[in-house]
Formats: sequence, structure tokens, C-alpha cells
Amino acid sequence: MTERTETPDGTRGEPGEGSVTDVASLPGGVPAAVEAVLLVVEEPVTEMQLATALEVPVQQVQEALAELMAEYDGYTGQGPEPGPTRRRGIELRNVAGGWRFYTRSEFAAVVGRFVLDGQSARLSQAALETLAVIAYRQPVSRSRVSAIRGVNVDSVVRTLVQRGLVADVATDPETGAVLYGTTPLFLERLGIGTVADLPKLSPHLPGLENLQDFDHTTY
Amino acid sequence: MTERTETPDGTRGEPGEGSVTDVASLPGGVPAAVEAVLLVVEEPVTEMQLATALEVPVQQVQEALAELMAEYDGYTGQGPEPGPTRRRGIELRNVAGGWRFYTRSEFAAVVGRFVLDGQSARLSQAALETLAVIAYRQPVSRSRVSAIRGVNVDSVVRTLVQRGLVADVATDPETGAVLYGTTPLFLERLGIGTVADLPKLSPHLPGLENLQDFDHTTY
Amino acid sequence: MGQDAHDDGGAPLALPEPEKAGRFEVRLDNFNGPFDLLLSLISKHELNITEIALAKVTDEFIGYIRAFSAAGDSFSLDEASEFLVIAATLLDLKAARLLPSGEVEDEEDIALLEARDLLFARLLQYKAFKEIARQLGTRLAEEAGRFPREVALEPRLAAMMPELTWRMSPSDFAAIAAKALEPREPAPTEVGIGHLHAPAVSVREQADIIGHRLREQGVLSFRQLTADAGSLVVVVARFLALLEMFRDMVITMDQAAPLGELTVRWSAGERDWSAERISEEYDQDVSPVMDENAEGGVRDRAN
Repeated sequence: MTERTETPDGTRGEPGEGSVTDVASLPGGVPAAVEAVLLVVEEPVTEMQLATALEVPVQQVQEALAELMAEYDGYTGQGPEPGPTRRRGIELRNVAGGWRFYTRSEFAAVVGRFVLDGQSARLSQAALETLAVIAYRQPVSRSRVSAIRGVNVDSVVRTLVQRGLVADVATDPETGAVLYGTTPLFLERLGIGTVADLPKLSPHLPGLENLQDFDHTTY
Repeated sequence: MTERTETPDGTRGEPGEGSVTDVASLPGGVPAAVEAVLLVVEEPVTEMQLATALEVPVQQVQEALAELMAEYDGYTGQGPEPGPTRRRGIELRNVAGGWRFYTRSEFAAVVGRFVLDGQSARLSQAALETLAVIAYRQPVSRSRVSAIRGVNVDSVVRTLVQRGLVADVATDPETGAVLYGTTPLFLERLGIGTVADLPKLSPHLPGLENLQDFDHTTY
Repeated sequence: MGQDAHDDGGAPLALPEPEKAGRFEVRLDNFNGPFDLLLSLISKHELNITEIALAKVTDEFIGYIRAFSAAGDSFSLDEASEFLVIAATLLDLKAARLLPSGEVEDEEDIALLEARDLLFARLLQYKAFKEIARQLGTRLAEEAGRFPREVALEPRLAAMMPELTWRMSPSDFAAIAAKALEPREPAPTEVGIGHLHAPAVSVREQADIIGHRLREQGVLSFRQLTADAGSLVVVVARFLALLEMFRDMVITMDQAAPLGELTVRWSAGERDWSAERISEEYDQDVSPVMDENAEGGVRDRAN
């Protein structure tokens, strides 16, 4: 995320490198751009972050957010005849200084049923092995864990994060990849004090060094 | 832990164990419920899964999806005066056999700044060729892919497996060789529904329909 | 018929293209294998895939292989083998074009025709996949601009997840880690060495095996000598071993027809011969690379 254009006043500094085309001119304009960002953010996103990314004045972001919130709540401020429309299953809320999408509480039962379907109170073997690799190789990127395990681990890592056993603890300075490590909850579950208390593995797991090579193969 | 009793109007009494209130009667109805579920999915969700979670007939889910897709694309089928509305920054797509929300590609530059870990490196030429052979010849062994490309493909296949684009799907009953095929993630990344939607290979293979026979004779 | 061996090509082999050729950089990783190289050469000369095209680019193709082998390090055994197979076929085809044509009667001619057709077929097939791969690449790149939602559950929903009943002793957990971190064996039936820095198969060892068998049996076909090879790499290693042994004049080889059965005969009698002496050049290629690994060469690249 570049900090480049913190121009909340609308003078929109020189776009240059990696610049965004004028979002207001794209179909859907600023509200659509805000919507797109909101779909992918993990944490509530601030108006300033949005303004910076979109390279538009904060005020435009605020207007877009207000418009979106009304729309999602079932009021349209648009068109010749503003009036109620269908209320959406998605809610746009301002929490802790930032904005994020939530499911509407009326649908909690439906959504909960969907989310819980197939969830178990136990970790799968794949999850355990992935957890073990992260514990012993932390901080470690998902691609590295994939290389070690030989399979894609994206969804398993997400589960472990969800379960609070691992968390993103750093960012690889070179690649920008998220690095994962274990959490205090993990230590608590295992009944140890620190990561250093993990039992030592045989120091000569053959060929372990070579595994690092897989991450950056040219393919 | 259940939010179940947040019935908006209070009239809807005790929902028995695990049961969901009639979603069609909630504000926003079936489309809103579908929207809410789509907000939490981690992979494309099938119409059947949605129907099960919502406890409504599949047909209602299909209608709701069609309606939502049109709305997100900027057409409203609702209200007394159907007509174009603002196109949204979110797109509802039917890929890999299911439905999922995506950001619109116009906003790739803006959204990319917020997606830290999701941007996977582009595939090399070697990886693309190997992926193509696997996609069109699946299930297929590595040696057969090697024969077609004229080079050893072991490490490329390993990379593709790690990235979740191919997986071992079977074992050759005769040779015991692992057979590879493409994954749903591959379909999703290509934005297609099934392998049958891949562009046809035949225009590129004039008069060579029986080539399969040649593959094994290489070495 | 008759005398003219060039009835469809005039004097095509003499076309000058020195500066054009210079534009190709001689690096193996520019090409995805022999077909890729061959297609590049054919398209450079704006030719279709025909017999003429193959005859015409044969010399260049072989020139590149020479340059690759001279460049050394990146030209590993299994890569080399396929290049060599194709180079050999090309040479055969070119040689056949230089001879008076007409009688496609004997088995050699038929074998050559088959080899040519097979090469055409494989080349065209590869070309098709190469084109499709480019389309897939374009499509993937376009789709990469769309991001799916991939975020953690909102807290209210996360709280609904069943509580984890995960209990495990540290040593149980360590056992899982040890297993997960263990380098996995390559899947059966195929041995990949592309990722290794040292060949997994030693030519010296293979020569030793061959030497023993030939001393015992006297005469064996190449097929028999490689029947238990298990992987292409071993076959190639055994073939290289045979070449070395031939140079050492401990065997003779006989092949009745191109692509025919290769018969290998032990010719050194009871003479004292050891596989030890033939393998120096392979060892020399290998050991510096391994040292580099030991010094952390791999790590440097990975980090």
C-alpha cells in the first residue's frame, strides 16, 4: 500500500508509477471502487486508506460510503425517484474507525448453518501437519509450507488462523509474502511456555536445506 | 451462541433445533440470504449448498442468483420501473461449478494494494505448457507429459501441485504411475465452469487426432 | 526420380543467415526443450513444418546442442537425452535427403519414414500445446485482475465454531513435525532429477553393473541391459557408460539397422578393467556443484 498520495484535500498528487486510472471515470465510479476494496479487506479499512488507494479526496470516499450504506440498507439515493429498494443481505458498518462488510444479523442462522456444516471440533491430519511445519519453521510463508508439504495449503492455513493457532506475524521484506507463526493459544494447547520448548527434531533430517530451493524455482 | 431468536418482527416463534426461519419472509428475502452466505464462502458455492443452507428449493436459489448477478452488473429487474442502475464494484460469477463474489477487474490496481498475499506469481512458459498438457490430457502421467513436451517435467508438476492448480487424481492400474488432473482452483483461476469450457485444441492439431498413440514411443 | 536428390528444394541448404542466427542467444533456459528450439528455428526461417524445414534446420539445431553442452552446467542428463534423440533423427533425415531417392523398399527406409512421421507428429502436437498454453497464460493474466473474497470470518460467526478439542503432547506433536518435514520420496515409477544439483545416477556405477553382466554373459542387447533400469535417467546413464566402455575398447557394439536392436559384446576377455577409471569427467562436473551447495549456495538463492 503506497502512502504516496495522502492528499485528502483533493489535489491528487502526481499519479506516476503504479498509478490508478481515474476511478471516478470507471463504470460505477468511486462507490464501486470502494465496494471492491471492501470485498477483500480483512480488517476494517479507514476512509483515509481508501482515499489514498483510490487517489480521491476523503470527502468523496465519505460520500460514497454513505451512499453505499444507504443502498445496502435498502434505500437508494440514486436515480430520479429515490425510494426504498430491496434490503441486502450484506451490511456496511463503521466499526473501530474503519469500514467493513458484515452479514446481516437476520441471516445469522442461515449463514451459521452454512459455515458450521462439516466443521469439526478436531483438526484434520492435513491441518496438524501444516501446523507442525509452521511451528518448527516459523516465521514461514504459505508458499514455503506448500513446498515442504507438497500440496497447496492456502485453505488449511486459513483454518488454522481461524482457529487462532497461527497468525500472520511478519512480512517477507523481499517478496512481501505474509509470514506465519504460532500463537500463545497454540503454546497453551500444547502445554509449553515458549516456542523454544518444542522438542528438538533430529538435527539431520536429510536434505532439509534443499527444501528451501523449491520456493523460488523458476516455474 | 445462536443468534437464532433475533427474529426481526418477533412474531416468528421458537425455531426448533437447528431450524432456520423462513428466509423468504425476512427483509430482502431469498436474494438477501444468498448474498449473506456468499459473503462468507471461501470457494465457489453450489446452488445445492445454498438451497440446503437456506432450506428453499433450488429453483428459488437459481432465480435469486440470476437476479443478483443482473443487479451487480447494473441492471435491476426489480421495482415498478426496471432499468439500469449503477454497476457495482463486486461481480457475482458462476465459476468452477459454483458461485462466488469477485472484485471487478477494472479495479484491479486499487484492490491489489489491499491484497497482500493473494497475488501469486505468474506461471513460467514451462509451467503453462505443462499445465496445458495436463488440462487437455487428464488424467495423465508425468512421463506422458514429458513425452509430449520433450523434457522432464517432474519439478514443474511439483510446482503446479504446490500451487493447487493440479493434483494427483488417480493411479494408472497398469504401471502404478500417478495420474494428474486439474483442480477446481484451476477452473476458478481461468474463470470457467468445467474443463469442457476450455478452448478447443483441435484447430491447433490439424489431422492429428490420433496423436495419443505416439506419446509413449518417445524414449 | 532419377538423379536429382533436390527435386523439391533446389539448393536450400546453402541459404545464408549468419546475422539472423546471431540473434538467438545460446542459453538452454531460453527454450522449453528440443521441440521449442526446433520450432523457433523453423519459424525463424519462416518455414512450415516439412521435411525440408527439418533438413534445413538440422545443422543449426545440432549447433545449439553443441553450444549447450559447451556451456555445461545447465545441460543435465535427462534434458540432453531428448535433445540427442531428436538430433539423431534429424541427422538421419538429412542424410536420407542427400541420397538418391526413389526406392522405399528396404527396412531402413521404412524405419526412417516412420521416424520422420513420428517427429512431425510430435512436433505438431507440441506446437498445438504451446499455442494453447499461450492462450491459457493470457486468460490467467486477465482473470488475475479479479480478486475473490478471502477473509476471516466475522467474529460473531467465528464464535459459533465448535470449540477445538485438540490435545496433544509436545512429543506427539514433534513426531508429526518430523514426519511432515521429512523430504518426501518422489512418486513411484519415475525419478525426477531436474531439481537436484548432482545427478542421482552415477555413470560409474552403471558401468560397473554393465561390466559385470557382460563379463558373465558375453553378449547382451541394449534392451536387456536396460530392462531393469526403472527410469529414463538410468537408461541414459547406462548408454553413456557404454560409450565410455567402447572408448576404453572393452566392448564392441553392433546395430543392424537404425533404431534396431543394439548388441553389446564384451571384448576385453579377462583383461583387468575397472569402472573406476572411466568416470572422471562426470565426477568433475558434479563435485564443484555439490560443494557450492554445502557452502550455502542454495540458501543464498532461496533467501
